[in-house]
Amino acid sequence: MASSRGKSVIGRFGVHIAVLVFVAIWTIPTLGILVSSLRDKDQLIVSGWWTALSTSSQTEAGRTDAADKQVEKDGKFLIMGNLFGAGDARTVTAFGTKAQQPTQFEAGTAADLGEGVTLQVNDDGSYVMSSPKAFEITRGQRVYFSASAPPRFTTDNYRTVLFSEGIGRSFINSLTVTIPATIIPILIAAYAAYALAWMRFPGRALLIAVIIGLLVVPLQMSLIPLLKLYNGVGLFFGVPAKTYLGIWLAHTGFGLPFAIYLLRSYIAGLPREIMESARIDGASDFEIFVKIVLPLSFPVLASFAIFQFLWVWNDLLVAMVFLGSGSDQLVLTGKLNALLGSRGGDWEILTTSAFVTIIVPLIVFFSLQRYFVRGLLAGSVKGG
Amino acid sequence: ELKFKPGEDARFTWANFDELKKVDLKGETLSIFGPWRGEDEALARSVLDYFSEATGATINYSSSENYEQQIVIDTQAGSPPNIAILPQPGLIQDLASKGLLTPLDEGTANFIKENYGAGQSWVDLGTYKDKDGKPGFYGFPFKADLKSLVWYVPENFEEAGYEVPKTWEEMQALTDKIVADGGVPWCIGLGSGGATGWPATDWVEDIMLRTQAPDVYDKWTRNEIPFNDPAVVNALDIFAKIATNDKYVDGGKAAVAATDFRDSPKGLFAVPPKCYMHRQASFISSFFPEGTKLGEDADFFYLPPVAAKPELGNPVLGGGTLFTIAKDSKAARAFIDFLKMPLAHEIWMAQSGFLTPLKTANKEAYGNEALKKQGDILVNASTFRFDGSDLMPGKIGAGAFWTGMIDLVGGKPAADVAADIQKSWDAIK
Amino acid sequence: MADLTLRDVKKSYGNLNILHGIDLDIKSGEFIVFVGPSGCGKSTLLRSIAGLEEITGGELYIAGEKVNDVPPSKRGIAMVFQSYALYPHMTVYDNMAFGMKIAGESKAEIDKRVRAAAEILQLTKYLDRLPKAMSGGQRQRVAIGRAIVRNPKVFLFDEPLSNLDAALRVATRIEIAKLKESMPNTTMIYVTHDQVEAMTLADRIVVLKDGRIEQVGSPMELYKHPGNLFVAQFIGSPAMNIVAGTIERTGETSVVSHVGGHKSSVPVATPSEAQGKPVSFGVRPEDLYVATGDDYLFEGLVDYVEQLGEVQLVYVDIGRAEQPLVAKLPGNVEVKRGAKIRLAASPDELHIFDSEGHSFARRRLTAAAA
Amino acid sequence: MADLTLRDVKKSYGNLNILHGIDLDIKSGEFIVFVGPSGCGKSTLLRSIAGLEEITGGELYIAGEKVNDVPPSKRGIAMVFQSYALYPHMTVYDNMAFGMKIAGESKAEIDKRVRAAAEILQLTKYLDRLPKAMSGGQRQRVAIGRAIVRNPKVFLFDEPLSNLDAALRVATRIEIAKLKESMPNTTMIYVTHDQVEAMTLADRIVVLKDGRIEQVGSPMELYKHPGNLFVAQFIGSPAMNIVAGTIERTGETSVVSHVGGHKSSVPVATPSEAQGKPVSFGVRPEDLYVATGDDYLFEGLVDYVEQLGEVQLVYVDIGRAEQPLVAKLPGNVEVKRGAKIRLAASPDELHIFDSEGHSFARRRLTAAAA
Amino acid sequence: MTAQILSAIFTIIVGVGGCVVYYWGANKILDAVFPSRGVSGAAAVDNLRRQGLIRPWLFVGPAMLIVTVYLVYPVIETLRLSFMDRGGENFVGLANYSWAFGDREFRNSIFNNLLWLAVVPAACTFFGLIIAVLTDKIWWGNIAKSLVFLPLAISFVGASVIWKFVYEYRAEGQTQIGILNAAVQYLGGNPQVWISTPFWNNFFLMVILIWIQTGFAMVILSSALRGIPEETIEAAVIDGANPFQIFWKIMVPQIWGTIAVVWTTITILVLKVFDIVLTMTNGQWNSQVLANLMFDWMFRGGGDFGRGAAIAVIIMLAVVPIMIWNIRQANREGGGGH
Ligand SMILES: Nc1ncnc2c1ncn2[C@@H]1O[C@H](COP(=O)(O)OP(=O)(O)OP(=O)(O)O)[C@@H](O)[C@H]1O
Ligand SMILES: Nc1ncnc2c1ncn2[C@@H]1O[C@H](COP(=O)(O)OP(=O)(O)OP(=O)(O)O)[C@@H](O)[C@H]1O
Ligand SMILES: [Mg+2]
Ligand SMILES: [Mg+2]
Repeated sequence: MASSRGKSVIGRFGVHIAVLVFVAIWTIPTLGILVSSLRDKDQLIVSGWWTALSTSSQTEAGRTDAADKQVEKDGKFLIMGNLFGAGDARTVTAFGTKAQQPTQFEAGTAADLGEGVTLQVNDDGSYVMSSPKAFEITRGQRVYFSASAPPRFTTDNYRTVLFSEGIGRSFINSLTVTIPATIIPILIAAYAAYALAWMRFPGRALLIAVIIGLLVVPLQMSLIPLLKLYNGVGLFFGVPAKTYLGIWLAHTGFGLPFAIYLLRSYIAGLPREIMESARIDGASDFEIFVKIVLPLSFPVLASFAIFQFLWVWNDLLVAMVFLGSGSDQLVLTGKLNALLGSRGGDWEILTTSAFVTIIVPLIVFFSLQRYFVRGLLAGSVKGG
Repeated sequence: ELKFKPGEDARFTWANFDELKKVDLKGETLSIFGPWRGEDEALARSVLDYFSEATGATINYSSSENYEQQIVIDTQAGSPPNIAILPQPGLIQDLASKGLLTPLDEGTANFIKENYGAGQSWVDLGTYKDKDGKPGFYGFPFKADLKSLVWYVPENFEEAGYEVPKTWEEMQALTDKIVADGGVPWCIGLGSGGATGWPATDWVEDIMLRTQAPDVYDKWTRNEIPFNDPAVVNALDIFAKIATNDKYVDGGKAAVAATDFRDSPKGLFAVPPKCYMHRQASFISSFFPEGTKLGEDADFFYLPPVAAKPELGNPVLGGGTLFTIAKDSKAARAFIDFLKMPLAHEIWMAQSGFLTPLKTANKEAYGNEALKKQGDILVNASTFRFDGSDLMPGKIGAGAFWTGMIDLVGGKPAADVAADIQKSWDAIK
Repeated sequence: MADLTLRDVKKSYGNLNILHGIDLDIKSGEFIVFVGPSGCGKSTLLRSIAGLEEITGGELYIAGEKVNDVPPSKRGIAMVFQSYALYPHMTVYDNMAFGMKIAGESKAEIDKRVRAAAEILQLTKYLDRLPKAMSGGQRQRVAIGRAIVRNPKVFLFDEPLSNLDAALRVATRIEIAKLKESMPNTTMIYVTHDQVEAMTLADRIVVLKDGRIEQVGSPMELYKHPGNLFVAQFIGSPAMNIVAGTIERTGETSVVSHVGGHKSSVPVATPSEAQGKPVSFGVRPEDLYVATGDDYLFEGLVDYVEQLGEVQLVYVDIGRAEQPLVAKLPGNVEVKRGAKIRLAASPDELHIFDSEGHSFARRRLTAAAA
Repeated sequence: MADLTLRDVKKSYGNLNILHGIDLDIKSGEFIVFVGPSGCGKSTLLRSIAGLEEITGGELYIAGEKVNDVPPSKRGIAMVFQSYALYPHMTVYDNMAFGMKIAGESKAEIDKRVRAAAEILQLTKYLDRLPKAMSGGQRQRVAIGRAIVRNPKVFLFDEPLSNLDAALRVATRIEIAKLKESMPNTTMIYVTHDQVEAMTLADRIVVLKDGRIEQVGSPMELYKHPGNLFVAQFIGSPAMNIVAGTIERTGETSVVSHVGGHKSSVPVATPSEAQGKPVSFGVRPEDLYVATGDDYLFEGLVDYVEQLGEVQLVYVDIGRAEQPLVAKLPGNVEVKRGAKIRLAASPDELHIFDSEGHSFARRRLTAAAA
Repeated sequence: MTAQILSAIFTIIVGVGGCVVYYWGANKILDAVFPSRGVSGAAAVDNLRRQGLIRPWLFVGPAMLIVTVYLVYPVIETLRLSFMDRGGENFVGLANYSWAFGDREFRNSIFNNLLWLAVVPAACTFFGLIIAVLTDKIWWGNIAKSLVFLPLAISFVGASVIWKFVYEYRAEGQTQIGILNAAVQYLGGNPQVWISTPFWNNFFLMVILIWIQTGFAMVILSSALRGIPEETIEAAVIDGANPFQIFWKIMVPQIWGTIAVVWTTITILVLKVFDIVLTMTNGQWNSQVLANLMFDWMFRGGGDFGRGAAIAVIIMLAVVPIMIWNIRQANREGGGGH
C-alpha cells in the first residue's frame, strides 16, 4: 500500500507519529546505555543520562595544594592555584570548607578559616589561601564547591575494548564460527523443510511433530551429554574434541528445529502451480528446490539467517564448551567477556562491548533486509 | 614478560624462582580455569607467568561469565581443566562428592596448617568428602579477601569530629550521633543482579562471629544448629535494626535492596556526604571514584568486636579462592607446589587486591599501606572464618539465604526469615 | 505415438466427487477440445491427465502404457496453466528456457527455440522482464511459450487464450492450429470457453457437465446433431432457442405443437409411443429468418436488439414466461423494437428433445422442407 | 451524477511511460468499453480511475470533483479485477458481503443482496466455499458478485468474463446490460478483449494503443468508420483485410489499384494531392462474397477453410507475401481447398487509409455501387 | 594476521562447501544409480519412483541425524536423569517429580511462567505486527525497523544492564538516574523499586523480553506481510475498508499461519528464558521461572541433576499442547504433497 493510495494528511501523519512513538520506546533504553558508555564513569551515578548534554550544577570536592607550594608575599603566606585542572572550563558559584555546608560562601568572597587564615575561591576555580603563619599542612585543604559542569564525554571505554590485545584474532574466530554456523543450518533446514512441505514419504507428520517438540529443549540440557560424546569421539579418533566442526554442528543442531519450523511453514505456502509447472517441465525435486524454492524463499531465509547469525554471534556458552577458551579459539564475546572485571561490575565495559558486538549483526541485518522484498510471488499465478 | 625482573627487588623471595627452574615441564600444558577476568585476570597471569617461565610449561588460563556452570559442564563431561579455581567451597564440595576432583598431596594440608594464619581454619575449609565419603584435602587457598572492614572518609570524620570506633558499642553510639547531627551513618546496597542479597549475608556472618563462639558459627554453616536458632535470629535482628532504620541508611530501607553494591560506597564521597560508613570487603575500593587515594581520601577500620564479649577476641570474616586439581598431571602438582612458595604470593601482593594468610610471605611486598594493614588484620586474626554463605550448600548460601536477606530488609521479622531458610535447607537434605 | 485412453477415470476431493468416471479414447495426433460450464471439471480432468492430480479411480494410458503412477515429467506432456503459474523470479526468457535447461539442451538450441516461440507470441521485447512487470495477457503468452518450447508428445492447454485480445487471440489460435499441423503426431488437449476456438481448432470436442461426458464428436456433428438438450444449448452462441412443445404426430416426420398451439412439421423420426408426450423443441438463432408469408414458426414482439455490425441479435418476446427468443439476423434487416415480427426456419434445422433431454435422431439425409 | 473527465492523464513506472496523456469525457450513465491490444494500458487506466495507481500527470474528475488525491474508497466505485483478487481467507459469501459489512449495512440487507447476486451468477451453492476450492470461472464470478453487491456510482470491470463459458458469458453479459439499464445513472467502464461484449454492451468504445487513445465512438461508428488502420484492424473479428494499393484517381469517388494491378472504384473522397500515393485498401471478411461475374475485387486460391457452423472462414492466397485474405462466407457455400475463388464486396464497404494509417473520410450518404 | 584470515576463509569454505557438496553429490549419485534421463521409458519411470522413495530421506537425512545427536539424545538422557538422584547414579523413581510439585518455589515458578506465557507472546506478536505494518508505509520504515530490531542484537547481559538503568531506583527526593523513576517523579509520583515488588515485578521483567523479541516478531511478520497479494488489499480499499479494517480483516487473516509460527516460537522461548530473570532478580522477590529454577538446580548451587532434569522434562511437557495444535494446523493447511 503505497502512501499514494490516498490517505488523508492526518492519517499519513498519524502513521509517522505512531512509528515514532514505537521507535522511541524501543530505542530509549539503548540510547541511555549508549550515552552512558560515553559518559564519565563517576558522573553517571549522579545524574540521569538524559541530562548528559546539558550543563549541570554539581557539588564536588577539591583540594588546594599543600604547604610545599606556598609562597611568601607581603609577610603573608599564600597558596595559590586552581581547583580545576588545565583546560577545564567550569564556573564556581559557591564554595565551602565543610562537607555539610559545601556552598557556604559565594564565589569570589573570602572565607575565614580561623586563626587568620582565609580562603578565596573565584568563579574560574582559582583560589588564594593566605595565612599570617607558614602553612604546615602536608595535604591540601579540602574545598567543597558548587560548579556548573559542562557535559563530559570520553571514548576511553571504546578505546579499551577496541584496542585490547587479541581482539582482531577473536573477531576472526567469531566469523569463522558464525558464518558456517549460519549457512549450514540454513541449507540443511531448507532441504528438510522442503521435504516436509512438498514431498511425500512415510513418517512425515511424525517428523514435523518431533521438530516442533524439540524447539523447547533447553540448550543447557544438551551440553553435558554432548560434550561427553565429543570427548568420546575425540578420544576414539585421537583428534581434539574441541574443533570448529564441532561447534558448527552444535550450533546447527540447536538452531535446526526453529529453522525447519520457520522455513517449512513458509515453503508450504508457496503456490502449488509453480511447483507443478516445474514438475511438468521435468525438474526433479532437487532441481525444484534449488531453482524454484530457494530463490522464492529468500525473505524467510534472510530472516532466519539474521536470527541464527545473532544467536551464534552473541553466544558465549556454546563456544566456551565446544570450542574452548584458549586465546587462539576465543570468540569475540569471550574476548570481551574477559575484559570485564571478575566481580561483574565494569558496566562501562559491558555497555561498550554491547555496542561493539551489535555492529556486525546490524550490518548483516541491513544487508539482508533488502531481500525482504514485497511481492516476490507477484505475477506468478492469478486467483484468490 | 615477567612483571618484576627476577633477582632485582629484594622484597621478593627470588630463591623460589631458582628452585622452580629445577622443575622441567617443557612441552607440558597446564589448563587453568578461574573466576578472574579483566584486570584481575591480568594480575593472575602475572603470577602464572613466573611458573611457565621457570618450568617451561604452557599455561592456558581461561575464565567465563558463567564459570560455575562451565566448570560443572566440563568436569561432568570429562574434559576438565587441570586446575579449577573456585571461590565457592560449596561448589567444590559438590564436585568432590561426585568424584570429579583429585585430592592434593598428603603434605599440603600440613603445610597450610603450619604456614597459614589461622591455619586449621583454612585446612577445614579445603577438606571435603569424596564419592565414598572419605575426607580429603582438595582446595588450596590462595588469595584471600578480608570482609570485616568498614570504609569511611577520614576527612569527613575529621570535619564532623567523629572518632573511629573501637567497639561495636562505640560504633552504635557513633551511628546515633551522626543521626543526631543530621547525617546518615550507613550506606548499604544489596543489589547484585542475580546475586542480590549477598552483601547482607556478610553482615550477618560478621555479626555472628562477634556474638557467638566460632564453633557455633561452624555449626551454623553446617546446619548443625538450625538456621532459626536464637543465636542466628539474634544476628539477623541486629542487622535488621540497622538496615531497616530509615534514619540509619542512605535512601531509607527501600533503597537497601535496590541499590547496587557497587554503587553503594559512592555515597561516602558525595558532597555533602550521603553516609559516613560502609561495611564491605577489601575489594570494594576498586569501585571508589577514580583518583581516590586509599589511606587519604578513603580509609577503613576493622569492624569492631563487641566489648561485652571479650572472649571472642578479634574474629575475622574473609573469603578467598581455592585451587583444586580437576585433572591430575605432573604440571598440576608442580603448580600446587609453586603456590606454596612465598614468591607466588609476593608477586600479586606487590600489585593490588591480594591478601595472603601465608606467614612466610614478605609483608613488605604489599603494594600499598592499605593492603598491608589488611594483611595485618588477616594474619593477626584470632579467628578466621570463611564466608558462611559460601560454605552452605548453594541452594541455601546462594539462594535461600540471599532471598531471606531481601525479605529481612523488606521488613519481614527475623524469626520468620530464619524459619523460611531452615525450611529450604530441610528440603534439600 | 501418443494415444491417450481414459477408462472410467474418477477424481474426488475428500467425498466431493468431481469426475464421475470419464471414458475417452484420444488418437495420436488428434486435437481434442474440452468444453463445459465453469466448474464442470475440465481443469481437473486436464490436471489428472498431466499427473498433477492423482486420480481416485480408473485407468489412464498414454501411448498404450498405463500411467496412473507415472510422474508428470515422464508422461511427455506440456501444460499451459489457467493461472499462468510462471516462475516469478525468472525473466520471461528463463521461464521459457527452464524446461530445456533441466533437460540439458545446448545453449544454442535453447536460445533458438525460445526466440522462435517468443517471436510467434510477440514476446521478443519482453524477454528480459519479470512476470510481475507484465500485463495479464503478456503473462499468459509466456505460459504458452513455455509449453511450445518443450516440444512434447501431448500438449495440454487450460484456457490459454482467455486473456488475449481478439486480434492476438485469432493470431495465436492460428499459430496453435499451425503448430498442430506441423506436428501431426502431437496430441493436443485444449480447454476453452470460446466457441470459435473450440469449433475452429478441434478435431473432436468433448462436452463435459458436472464431471460427466455429455457428448463427444466433431464440431459440426455437435453443432448439427447435438445429442441432448445440454449440448444443444451449450454449443453455439447465442444458445439454441428451446421451446416447450408436444408431439402431435409421430413417424418419419413428426409434427410438434408449441407456443400458442402453433404446429410445425419436423423431419425427425419419432416412435409412436412418443405421441402426445411433452418435448423440447429447439432452433438455433442463426437458423431463424424473418418470415415473409404465413409460413412461420414463431410470432412475437421485438424486445431488444443488439447490433453486432454485420449481424444483429433480435430478442423476441413470443409470449412465454422465460427468456425471449433470440434470432440472429443479417445486419441490414430493419427491425424495430416493439414491432411485431414473424420468424421462420428451415425444417432441416429444427431439433426435438424428449422429456429427459435426449434428442430424437434426425434423419441423416436432409429431406426437403415440409 | 457521475460524470467522469480525464484531462491529459499520464502514468509512468519510473521512466517507462505507460499512459501518454489520456483525454476523455464520460457522461453519467454511459457504458464505456476500453479495448486495445494486450499491454496497451487498459488495466492501468482503469486502476488509475479507481485510484489504485497514482497518476503521474493530468487531472481526473468524478462528478465534477477533482479526485487525483481522493482515496479509492471515497470515489464511489466498484471494481472487478482481472486477477479476481478474492480474499483467500473468506468464503464466497463473506467475499461478497465484505464491502457492505464495512459500510455497516444491516445483516438482512447484506444477506438479501448477496443472495440476489449469487443467484444471478449461479453461485448460490458455492457460498460457503473458500476461493481456493473453486474453479477459475467460479472465482471470476465471485469477483463480479462482489462488485454488483456494492451498488456504486461507477463500475469498473477489468475483463470480467474472460474465464466464463460461452453460455454463462452471454447470460452474464445480458445481466450486466440489464444491470446497467436498471441503474441508468451508473457509469460503467469495462475492459474486454471480446468483440461481441464490446459491441453489444458499449455506448461508446475507447480504442487504446500503446497508452494512447486511437478512437472513441459508438460501436457502429468504429465498425463502419474506423478512424485509422489500427482501429479498422482491431475492431471486427476476424480483422479487416488490408491490402497495399495506390490511388489512381482522386475526387469524390476514388479509384485504387491494388494486388495484381486490379483497379477498384471506391466511394470515398480523396484530395487531389493524394494522386499516385500509396494507400492501404481495406475490406472486412464479412463484407466479401463470392463474385459470380467478372466484377470482383480479389482472385486467389483457397488456402484453408475453418468451419464455424453457420459460417465459414475462408483463407485465400491472393498472391501477396503476407497473410492470406480472409473471407467470412455463409456455411452453405461450397468452397474447396486449393480451388480458385473470386471475391467481391459492395464498394460501400471499402476503406482507404493513407500511408500514415489515417482513413479517408467516407461520404456519409451511401452512394450506389460504381 | 593475513595467514589467520586466510585460514579462517579456508575453514569456512571447507565447512560450507562440505555441506553443499553433500546435497549436490548425494543427488548426483542418486541420479547416477537410478538414471531417469536417457534411459528407456519404463526404466526411467521405475527409477523415478525409486528416486522418489529415496530422495526425501536424502533431504531430511542430515537434519534428522543432527537433530537426533544434538537434541533427541540429550532429551533421552535428561529423561533418564530425571529419575535419578542428584549425582545421576541411583534410580529414585518419581521422587524428583513429587518433590517438584511439593516445592513452593516450583509452584511459584509455574504461576509466574503462566503469567509470562499469557503476556509475552501476545505482546511481542502484537507489537511486532503493528510495527511491521506501520513501517511498511513510510519512507524511513527500514530505519525504524532497524531500531526496533536493535535490541535483538544485544546480548542478554547487555540488555540486563540497559534495563537496570531504566529501573534504577533512588530514594525519594534524590536525583533519579533511572529513566522510569525519573519520569514517575516528573509526573509527580513516588519512585518505585520496580523489580522487587512481588507480582508486578514479573511484568517489569517481561517488558525486557518483549522489548527484545518484538524485533524478532517484526522481522518474520514483515516478510509474511510482503507475501500478501497486493490486489486483495486494493480490493479492500475499493470496498471502502479503512486501514484498521484492512489490517484486521484482510492482512491478519492472510498471514495467520505466520502469526501462529511467531506465537509458537515466542511461547517456547518464554518457557526457556532464564537469562533475564537470572541477571535481574535471580528469581528473588517471587519472580522465579521454571527455566531459571532448572538451571539453578543443575549448575548453580543446587548441584542436583535429578531435580534439574525433572524440571526440564516438565518444561518440555508444557509444549505438548502447542505441538499438537501446530501439527493439526500443519495437517489442515496440507502444505502440499502431490
Ligand atoms: N509494475 C510495472 N512495472 C513496469 N511495467 C509495468 C508494470 N505493470 C504493468 N506494466 C506494463 O504496463 C503496460 C500496460 O499494462 P496493463 O496491465 O495496463 O495492460 P493491459 O492493457 O491491461 O493488458 P492486458 O489486456 O494484457 O491485461 C504493459 O506493457 C506492462 O508490461
Ligand atoms: N481443492 C478443491 N477442493 C474441493 N473442490 C474443488 C477443489 N478444486 C476444485 N474444486 C471443485 O471442483 C470442480 C471442478 O473444478 P475445475 O477447476 O476442474 O473446473 P473447470 O471446469 O476447470 O472450471 P473453469 O472453466 O471455471 O476453470 C469445481 O466445482 C470446483 O469448485
Ligand atoms: Mg478450469
Ligand atoms: Mg489488463
